[in-house]
Amino acid sequence: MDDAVLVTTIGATPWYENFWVHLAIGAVVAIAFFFFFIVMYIWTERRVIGLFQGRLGPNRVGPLGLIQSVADVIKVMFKEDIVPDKSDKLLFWLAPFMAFVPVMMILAVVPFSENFQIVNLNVGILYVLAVSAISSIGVFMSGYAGNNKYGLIGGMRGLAQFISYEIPLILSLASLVLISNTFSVNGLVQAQTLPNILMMPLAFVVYFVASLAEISRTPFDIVECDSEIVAGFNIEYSSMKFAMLYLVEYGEAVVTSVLVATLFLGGWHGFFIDGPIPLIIKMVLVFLFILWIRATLPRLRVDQSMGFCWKFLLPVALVNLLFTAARMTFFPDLSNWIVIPASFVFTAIVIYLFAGLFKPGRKVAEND
Amino acid sequence: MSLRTEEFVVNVGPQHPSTHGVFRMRFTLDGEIVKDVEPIFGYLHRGVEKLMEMRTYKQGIPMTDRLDYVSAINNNWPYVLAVEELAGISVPQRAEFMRVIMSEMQRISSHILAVGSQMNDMGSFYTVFMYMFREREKLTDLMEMVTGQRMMYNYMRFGGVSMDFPAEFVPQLKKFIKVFPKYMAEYEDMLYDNEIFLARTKGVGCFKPEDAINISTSGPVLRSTGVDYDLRRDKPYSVYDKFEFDVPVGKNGDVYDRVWVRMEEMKQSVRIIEQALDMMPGGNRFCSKVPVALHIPEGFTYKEIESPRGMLGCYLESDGSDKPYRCHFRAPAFINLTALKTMLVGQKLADAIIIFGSVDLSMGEVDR
Amino acid sequence: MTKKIYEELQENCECARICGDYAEIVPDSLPDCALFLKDNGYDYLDMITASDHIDEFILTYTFKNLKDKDDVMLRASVSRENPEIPSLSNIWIGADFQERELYDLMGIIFTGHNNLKRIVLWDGFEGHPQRKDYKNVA
Amino acid sequence: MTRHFGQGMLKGMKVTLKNLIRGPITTQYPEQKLNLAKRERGISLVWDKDKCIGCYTCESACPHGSIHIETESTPVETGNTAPCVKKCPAHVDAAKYVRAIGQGDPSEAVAIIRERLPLPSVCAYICAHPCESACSRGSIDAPVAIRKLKRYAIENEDGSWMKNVKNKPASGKAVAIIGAGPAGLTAAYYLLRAGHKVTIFEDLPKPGGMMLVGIPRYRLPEDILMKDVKVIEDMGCEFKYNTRIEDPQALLKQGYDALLLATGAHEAGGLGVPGEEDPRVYGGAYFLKDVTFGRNRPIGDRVVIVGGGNTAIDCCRTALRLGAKDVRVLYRRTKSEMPADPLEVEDAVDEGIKFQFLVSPVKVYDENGQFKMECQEMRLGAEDASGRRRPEPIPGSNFVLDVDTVIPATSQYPIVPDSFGVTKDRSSRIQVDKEMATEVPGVYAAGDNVLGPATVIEAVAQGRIAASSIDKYLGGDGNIEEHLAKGLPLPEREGAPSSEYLHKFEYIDEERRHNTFDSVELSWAKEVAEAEANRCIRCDLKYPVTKYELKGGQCIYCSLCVESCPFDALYASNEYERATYTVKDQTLDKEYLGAAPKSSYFHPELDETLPEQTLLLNLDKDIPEPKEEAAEGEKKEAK
Repeated sequence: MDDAVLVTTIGATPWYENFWVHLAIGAVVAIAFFFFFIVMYIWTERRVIGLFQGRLGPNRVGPLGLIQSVADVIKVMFKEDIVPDKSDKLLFWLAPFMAFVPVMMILAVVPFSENFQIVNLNVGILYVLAVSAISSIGVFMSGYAGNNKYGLIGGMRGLAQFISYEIPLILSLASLVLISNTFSVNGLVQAQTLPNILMMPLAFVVYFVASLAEISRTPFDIVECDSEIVAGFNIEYSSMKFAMLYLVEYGEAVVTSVLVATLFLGGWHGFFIDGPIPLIIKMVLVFLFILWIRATLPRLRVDQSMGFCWKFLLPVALVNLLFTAARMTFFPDLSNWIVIPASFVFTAIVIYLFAGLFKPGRKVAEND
Repeated sequence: MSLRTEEFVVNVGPQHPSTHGVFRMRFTLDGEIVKDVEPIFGYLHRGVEKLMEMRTYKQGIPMTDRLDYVSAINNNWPYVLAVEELAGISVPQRAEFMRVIMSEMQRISSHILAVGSQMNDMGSFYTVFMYMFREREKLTDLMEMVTGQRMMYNYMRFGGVSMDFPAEFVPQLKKFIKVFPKYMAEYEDMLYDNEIFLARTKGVGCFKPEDAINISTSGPVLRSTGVDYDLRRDKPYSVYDKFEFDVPVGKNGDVYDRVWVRMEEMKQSVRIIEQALDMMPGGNRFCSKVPVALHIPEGFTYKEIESPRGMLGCYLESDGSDKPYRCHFRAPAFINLTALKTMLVGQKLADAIIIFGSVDLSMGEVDR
Repeated sequence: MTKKIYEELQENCECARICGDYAEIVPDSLPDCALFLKDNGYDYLDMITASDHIDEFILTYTFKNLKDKDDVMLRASVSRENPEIPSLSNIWIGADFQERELYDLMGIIFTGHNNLKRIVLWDGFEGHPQRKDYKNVA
Repeated sequence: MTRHFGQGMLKGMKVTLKNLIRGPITTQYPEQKLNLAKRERGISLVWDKDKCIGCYTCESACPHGSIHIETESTPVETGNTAPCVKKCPAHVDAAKYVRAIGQGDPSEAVAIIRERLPLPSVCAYICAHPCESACSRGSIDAPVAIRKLKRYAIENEDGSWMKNVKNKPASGKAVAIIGAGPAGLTAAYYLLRAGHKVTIFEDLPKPGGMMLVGIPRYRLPEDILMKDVKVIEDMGCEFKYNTRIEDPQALLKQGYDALLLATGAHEAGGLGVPGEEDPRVYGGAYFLKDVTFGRNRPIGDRVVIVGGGNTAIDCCRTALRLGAKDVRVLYRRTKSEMPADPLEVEDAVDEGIKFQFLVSPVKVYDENGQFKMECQEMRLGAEDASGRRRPEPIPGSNFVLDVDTVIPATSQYPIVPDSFGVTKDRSSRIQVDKEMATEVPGVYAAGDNVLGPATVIEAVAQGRIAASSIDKYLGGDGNIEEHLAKGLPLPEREGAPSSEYLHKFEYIDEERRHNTFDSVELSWAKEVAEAEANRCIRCDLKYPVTKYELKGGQCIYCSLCVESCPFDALYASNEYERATYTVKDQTLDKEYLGAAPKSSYFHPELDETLPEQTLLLNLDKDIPEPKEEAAEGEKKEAK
């Protein structure tokens, strides 16, 4: 199917082919998908982390506590909306939207199945990167606007982390684009006869770790770490605004797991059937892996996570881009059987070499 | 033009997730670096020492439970030893062993809380905390079996203990001791090799031995700096000279060593309990006959025991009536807190919270 | 059989009087007694406490020698009119909080203590609750 | 420096995965807890209406004053005997006579005493007062000074007990009693009351037996002893002094119908170490006997007494009064294990006698004129059968003492010559059955020669039993009960018994105490005695409790009250779950609790106000049968 041309004539095509109707249906489906999965993710997180920790997790509201997160959202809605007096009223009001809306906009580009995609942009990847940058501004804005010292520290940390992890993210996507020489997300998925994770494992590692930092999940959740700065950026918010900021965190989790699934695990390509079902399965698997990490690892310090990004992720991403470019120029049509083992070996070598750089803890008199 | 920066004061105040009780520290931060810390006490000051002067000796025992409520049984011991010495009461052998067993169990459950909340401060979202609390729950059940209470045991009396062990207690304790080291191995897997744990604790909050002695810290904080002093072995009270156990001593006084010392002490406590269970004489003499309102001749004494937080001492003065004339408790956590300034200044905010957590204080004992 | 350390203490600080297992000293000689002990291995200040005996306050200091596992106790009595005693907080930092607590609750002034304010009670509190004659003002 | 590239984190993640697979071992609900011993302490208190006598002990024991009691002022007779009466070998009704003194009637008190005890004045001075150790007031602060009150009674009585004495008609039978000790005199008193003719043969010149020779004069003045003996003499008893009977059974043929052997235990145990036959080793009992008759050998300045019983204390204080400068008592156990009466030990310490514990003699020898004793330090080892810890010698801890006299006061034993014709056990004590009868018909035995070295009150008790069985043997009905007391109304009491802690004994001045044998303790004035008597919480009466209230919010469940109650009327129930809700003040009562079997709560109607439990299993629904937690935990570990 060639690129859809922006046709604005009405009546020429049947109503279901009409662009605006198509857009409306797509928007409804995307928003439904987005909110449904946010609610499910909240429940999954509390339940799975509970099971990891040897306890039951919410099981009181509805069967297995499924309606628990819905109940939470409703409860939060009815809370009183407090606005701190010396806060910047406009920014305080605007921040949740600045944070929440971009996360939803990313879904516009995600191909749910072969021919169902809300907008088939041919510059999909650039669109995704651009939009996700805006939500980091929203986070900082909420931290600053609440006139609370903890919020300020949380906001500053968030900003530093988002910006520095943006670069390895872009570089790993760049190496992807090199392979399937198209910017459109659907094009990338169609190019993935074999899931990209096999072709580009190093890119996958960099992308996954960088996106973990983007959505500030353990081990990089220094933005909203409750043991040090109480609740980070959303400390002064309550009722609807807090609900939005709370959904931002899980919205970003949904979006990241969708992107990882589409870009690296082959989107709607499935063994037997193509379409949204394999995509959803992959998405949930990625989220469970994120939860597994969250249940185990402690969090890094601010400077350690910055150091990790600039000293480890960035060089690795650059080396990976170099390696991919070299491969594409000299042997563009190498068979997959050679490429996959080669890239895995390459990943192991690179990680082993760079690990020496990153010694945990300062230089201690004796060696442990 | 030079960027004008300004230090700002953050109240890590009484309501803060990781101050282990109602305790406030006024940090002056330069960005993330702590320039100055000023602890503020008094939120939990109930004037226990004044209250004890209005109560008879025996009515004072439940007051001592409320001092360090995390290891309640150990608080009774110095007070009971002091009264026994002044009044010349002899304790049957069986009661001595029962006291040792109960206080060692209390030491394990107190260290569990310390290490568990330490991991939680580092951000591993209660996972290790939950595993450890599963063990602490078994210990609390065992304690409840003997004393009937889960936290405020009020178990020791002058001349022995208040109740005999029920029949089901010893087999259950033996089963717990057999199973516990397996669980301990699990915690060690999660802690000792974890890169992020090493990064966050190795070399953080270093504390030299000379400082430790000068600031008269005691307990795991002192032993982690390399000073090998444990009251149970160096100034043995009760029947501790009958057991052989070794005292874990750290090397360079950082947070890692303090966590390591506490984990090792738990293992040593298990060893002590095993030996105590074998050596415990049979019979049912668990307390010598002492009147309720005991009248103690004039005199003063100072008795010390090794509580999980350090050297808990009771300075008791009697004037011949049935009420203590003066009863002062040397709270180890209160004095360990003087080390806060030397440890925290110059560290980052994230590290400051962890170092403060590693000092492991319980506010009931600090504010008295 | 009093400990050897007490004999040595008596020679150096002339005002120390040995009775049983503790030494009575004159308040002003506290710093040099403490320094003397510190040089002879008793470098760990264990505990400072005070008790109100109506016409005088008796202060008790205990020191530990961590190597030889030995304890020493010094006691000094201070009159009620001017409860002054030199502070040890410049020799031992550990004494800082304990002295502030005694100032706060017992009203004993430690001269030379650089930050002698109330530690447990709020600054506006008048009276020292640990004293025997403290009537509950509130 | 091992390279870290994430293998540590993977190890941690393996652990979390293992726990995920292991499934949730969440903390079980309390109901599912299996092996919770059924004895829980402080959750909710249950108060037993019929055991409680309203003595306010628990109210004073509570650290937070959260128990509030109101009782009626008029007591009710409960019929159960007070612990002090149960513990006294002669069952003297101590509770009753202390109450009589409290009501200001000492002569009535003497009448009550004399119903069970014919030698009140002697016992008022030297009784071993086992009743005080059983006094339930002792578990509160200090026991009531029952012996001292007895002394106050005999000093202020007007002898009105004589009025309702009833003598039985003369039965014409004659009884011979060997030994004028406490047992002999008691038996003589009751046999004379029963109408028999009694003659007492005593080989000492004066009556009293051990009371005369075994107990120094400063504890028991001679006139007090003679006061009791005179009562028995006035009843017509015939005393034959300085007559040593070798063959008592011959008396049966000389016109006596029954015979009582009350010869006591006068022989002193030796030191049990080599070199003890030296004259400077002076047996305890012989020393006291010689001092009583003023014929004791000189003991010099440095005297060492070995032993820890009452005899040792008597010897050391007597030696002090005879002018010895350095008196020292060696005992092989510690102070808390001394069998002597603690008050006596305190008096000895006040008089400047030095005590050395954990020491026992090894040998005694003479070194060019100076008498030396080698001793050894001991260490308390494991507890032996009697619960006392057996002293073990510490090798190489021997030290030598220069002494002038060594007085072994370890043990005494009776001498019963074979000519008495009765069977004896290994330590020559006469074998008697419950009726104090030996196997020879008509021959009875009582006192220390049956019990071995024992207290005066035990000898008196045996004397009573012997008297009633002899009376039965001689044809009487064996009932020797007497009813002398006229009976007083039960004392009123408002609120709690007086809580002041008296216990002030005055003594004569220091100088008289060291040199003379005058009685050491001064007697009490009227109001002091009555104040002490009103400290008694009257265990045999009951002040019914009208209101017993526990302030639920204020109680900290420390259960000091449960431990302080002398009558176990308070106990902690194990209603674990329900007590965790905030409980308003409840009036506690056992019937009330038992009313609703389902609701284990204090107030059944409070049940409705309880919020519906969400977290915990509903008690009414059947709780799933908890699987054997330990084994299942075991299975999981083993897997």
